[in-house]
Amino acid sequence: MNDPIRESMLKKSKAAKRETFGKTISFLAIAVIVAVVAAIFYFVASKGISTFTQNGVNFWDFLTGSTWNPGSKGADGKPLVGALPMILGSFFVTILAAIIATPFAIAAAIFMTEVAGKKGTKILQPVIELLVGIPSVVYGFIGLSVVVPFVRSIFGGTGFGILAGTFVLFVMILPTVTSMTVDSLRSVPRHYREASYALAATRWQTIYKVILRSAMPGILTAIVFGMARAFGEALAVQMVIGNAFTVPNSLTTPASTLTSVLTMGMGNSVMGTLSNNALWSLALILLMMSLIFNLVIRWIGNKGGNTK
Amino acid sequence: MAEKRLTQNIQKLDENKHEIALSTKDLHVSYGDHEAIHGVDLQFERYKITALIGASGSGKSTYLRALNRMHDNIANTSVTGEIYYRDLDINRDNIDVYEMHKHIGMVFQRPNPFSKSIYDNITFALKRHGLRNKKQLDEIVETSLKQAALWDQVKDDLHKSALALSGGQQQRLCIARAIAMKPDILLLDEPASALDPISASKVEETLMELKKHYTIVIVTHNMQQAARISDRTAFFHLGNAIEYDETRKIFTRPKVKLTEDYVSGHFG
Amino acid sequence: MSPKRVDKIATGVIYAMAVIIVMILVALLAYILINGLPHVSWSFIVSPSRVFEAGGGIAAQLFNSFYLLVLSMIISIPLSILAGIFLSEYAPKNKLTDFVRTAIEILSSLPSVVVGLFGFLVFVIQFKIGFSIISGALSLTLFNLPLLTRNVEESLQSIHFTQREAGYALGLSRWETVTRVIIPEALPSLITGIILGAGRVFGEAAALIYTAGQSSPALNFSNWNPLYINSPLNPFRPAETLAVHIWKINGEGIIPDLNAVSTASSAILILAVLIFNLIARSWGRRLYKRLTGAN
Amino acid sequence: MKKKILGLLTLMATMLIATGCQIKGEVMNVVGSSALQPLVESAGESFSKIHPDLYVNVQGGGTGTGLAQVQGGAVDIGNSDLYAEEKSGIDASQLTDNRVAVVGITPIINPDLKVSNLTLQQLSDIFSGKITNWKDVGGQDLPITVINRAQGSGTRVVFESAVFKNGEKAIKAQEQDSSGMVRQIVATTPGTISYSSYSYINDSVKTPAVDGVVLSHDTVVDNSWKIWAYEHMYIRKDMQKERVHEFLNFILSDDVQDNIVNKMGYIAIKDMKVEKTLDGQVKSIE
Repeated sequence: MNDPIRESMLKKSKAAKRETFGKTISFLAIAVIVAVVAAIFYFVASKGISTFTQNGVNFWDFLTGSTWNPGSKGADGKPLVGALPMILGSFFVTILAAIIATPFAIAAAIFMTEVAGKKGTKILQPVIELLVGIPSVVYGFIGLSVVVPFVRSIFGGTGFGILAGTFVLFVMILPTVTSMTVDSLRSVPRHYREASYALAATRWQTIYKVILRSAMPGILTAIVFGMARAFGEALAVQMVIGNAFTVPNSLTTPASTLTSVLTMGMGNSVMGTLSNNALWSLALILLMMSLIFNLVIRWIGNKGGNTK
Repeated sequence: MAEKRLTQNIQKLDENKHEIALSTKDLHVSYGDHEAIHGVDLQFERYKITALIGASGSGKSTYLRALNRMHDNIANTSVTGEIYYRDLDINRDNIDVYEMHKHIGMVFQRPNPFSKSIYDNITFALKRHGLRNKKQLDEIVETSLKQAALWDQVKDDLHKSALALSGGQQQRLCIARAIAMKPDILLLDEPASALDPISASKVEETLMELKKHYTIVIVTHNMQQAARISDRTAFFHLGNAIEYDETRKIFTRPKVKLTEDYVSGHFG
Repeated sequence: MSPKRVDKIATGVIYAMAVIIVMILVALLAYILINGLPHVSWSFIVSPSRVFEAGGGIAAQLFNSFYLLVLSMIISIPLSILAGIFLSEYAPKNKLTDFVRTAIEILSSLPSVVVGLFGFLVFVIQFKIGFSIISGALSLTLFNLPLLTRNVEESLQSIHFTQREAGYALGLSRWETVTRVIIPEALPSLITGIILGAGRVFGEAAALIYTAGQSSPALNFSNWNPLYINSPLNPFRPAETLAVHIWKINGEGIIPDLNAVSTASSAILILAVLIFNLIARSWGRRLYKRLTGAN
Repeated sequence: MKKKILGLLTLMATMLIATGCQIKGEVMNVVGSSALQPLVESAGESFSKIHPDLYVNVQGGGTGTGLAQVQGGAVDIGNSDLYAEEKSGIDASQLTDNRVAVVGITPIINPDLKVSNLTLQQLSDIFSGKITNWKDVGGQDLPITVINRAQGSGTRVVFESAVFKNGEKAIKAQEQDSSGMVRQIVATTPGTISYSSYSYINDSVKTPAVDGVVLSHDTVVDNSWKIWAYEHMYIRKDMQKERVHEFLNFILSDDVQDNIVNKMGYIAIKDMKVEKTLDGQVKSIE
């Protein structure tokens, strides 16, 4: 008995070949990305670690020291590479910017998806996307000519500092956080809303108890991305934060961030010297810190997901 | 697990008298450590409608989806046992699933037309499978839409988005899409459950019409529907096929107490 | 307080915050445009920049920005779509996949100057490509990939699973279903992601300083043979983009009309992003309509 | 549509390979000090006019980058604000120094300050943090805000070596990595003081006299203005390319020195009446 259908099922079909092809090339693409990520991590890590292995800096001293002057040595003959001021500075601006930006981003996202409907989206969406396209240099200059004098006139001092940095970063990360929050609100299935309204819940109750809750993992991701952007932002912050290597003791005195020191120092130091390695160590810390942020947020997201 | 094997009454069809289109032997489905189907043996006769009934969670849908290996792509799910189609055990790695799907079609509980035009919904897969002839495609679109009793309503809007159709129309489009492939067997997973009564009865009419050319296995939780349209009925309970017989027997003189309770509405 | 009242107050607060955002944004844009537009003229757009005299333009920089954008998008869009498909459709749900996702996310938080230096040491020095558009495009790709990949994965995930089942049940491979059904349906959100990515590329300076360079040869706009060093199309020539130009003249520029050039360049940059945005959106809408039959 | 994209990609790829193989025209790479970049760029443009097949590619990136890359042979010329000997990690013996210009560096203060003269000692006290209020140097009662250039910046090294004669240490202060930024901040922030090379000075900031001397071309050439340094273009000792030597000679030619160097606010090397050695000794030239 010769059954063509039977025979055809025993052969590899065109679709199966296409599937293999698709799987293979998409795997190759992710492999390329993973390889690149690995290369960059390796690159940063190997350079960053050599501060401790080659130049003999104590890792703990590096984290907790408060004097940054890689060119010279301290009284004990050890290089002066204390990264504490920058680590604190980065932490402060990132967290403060995220704290301010999050409610605004969520409000804007709710406005666009739940309250004002299509019209709200039509107004806000293009403006938000446009903002992403403004180069950080331009943000920096506006910060310098608007935000810094503003902070100075209200709080005194020079105006440079964490507060000015926070304001600039707030505006810079707002589009990222907002557009990602919008996406996650949109992905909440419509019947959740319908079910809630059917139970005579008000709009706010629906938003607060149903939509925001089920979109929470997405919103958290949006915040991480915002923080990641804030964390990695260099040029704009560098222009308004003042770049003083002192442990920040107020929001309006000059401080510094990991990125600002990194950007400023790279061109002025020679590859392979301590001053240069120390900068790579800062980059390494930057990586580690974003890893930690990431894990924390993931943990929160998982917890939120379980209790739902 | 305690109730793994319950009293059963499974009709065994005589292969000399009945042409068997599809059958399973000791079919098990597990999600991770949890076994959802505990070994089901059923035979489906050609050009007949077989209904699978049972309470929610009885495993009828899981079983149906195992028949054409829809579980393949789901992580942690394993299907063991044998599924016979054209003398082949299609639950084996050497079977090309994509080719098999051309002959064993499926319609899902929720209408899931592609976000494409009505015309493209029907022709998309055909084109991908190599059919390029425009005239032939047009013909198939017309016949399958007619078979699905949708042609008169959409013939002027073939290039409009399928998502603009009503739920019932979408489901009939999905049926048209499935039969456009000219499959041997059509598996339907509660095709009318998401629809209003009028649309549901239209779908039923469609199925009665289709059985002339197709072997149909349909999961339904609507007993009237099963009684109206099917030739044979299998009753599922907790992952087991409890009773399988001609539909009128199941609904009038069931042999197993559980079946009787179910069809008389004592539970479920 | 009754739920109704809370609802009213909450709606009011949301409106107020949305208005504040719009105000901030409008003020920003107005600030840039009002300061910059008076200095913009046709000759500013089409004439070459000058090193230390007044009256220079931004012709080469503007062209470079677009060329670099196109090149880096040609590299990063296919790569990120493929990678996003893998993560969304094929990746097994296990620790390794999670690890890869985390790694990609962390990469996106690297300051662009680190990516730039990596690009400098790898593309410019190691591969001996030199300061060039292609080095810059590759570096920007590194910088953009994480976000784009993530966006693709999420856009694909937002399309309901039943669409994939439908394709599978019709004997289609997941690959065909994804590339021909899911991606067209996800197009609007994919395009949003691409526009955001393009905006980043357009405005990026730090990653380009060490890769595409901060100066460019005087372009000969009548020679479109990419084999010549002064041809605009030569991807191996160094190229200063508009954002880098703004950064450079503000940092080390000695031209007397620095302020005018800088504000005008910012205004043009914003307008270019706006125009790019509009074009990408309308093109995307048309493509979406064609692919999905939506009206 | 897929095919079109694929075709386009193939075309691009071929184009890239083709171009990679054979670029028409010679390229000379000059990398380093961003302060020196505009000067070399203009000179490069003029040089290319004489040699149309040559393209002088001038990039910034900083003194450290320039020296490291020229030492590693990745570029032809490394621009530097400093002597190679002053930069750690550089083996100066492998490099040939070409001093192409002199740059005068001056303190700059906020224009609202009522101070028009400072002594070197006062500068030293201000930048080391001993004097913290303008009233101590004859100005109004206003705290002093010091803005430094980034650590390792050529301008800062030159300024500090001229001002800190007795091993004083700079106070922890704000730092900025470019002259333009420093100028803008000093122009707009009350009570600020910083320093900048002469080429970046404009009306937005005030330049006080130091020990009664005002910075100008003439005060630098005879060393009556003390804070100045050379701009260097380093090449490797084993540099073979004829064009590179030719280009360096071109920059030192009278034409470039008069018309580009002096016009940009640098001081032509040939105008100098004194010479400063690496260790800061100044002697007059005949």
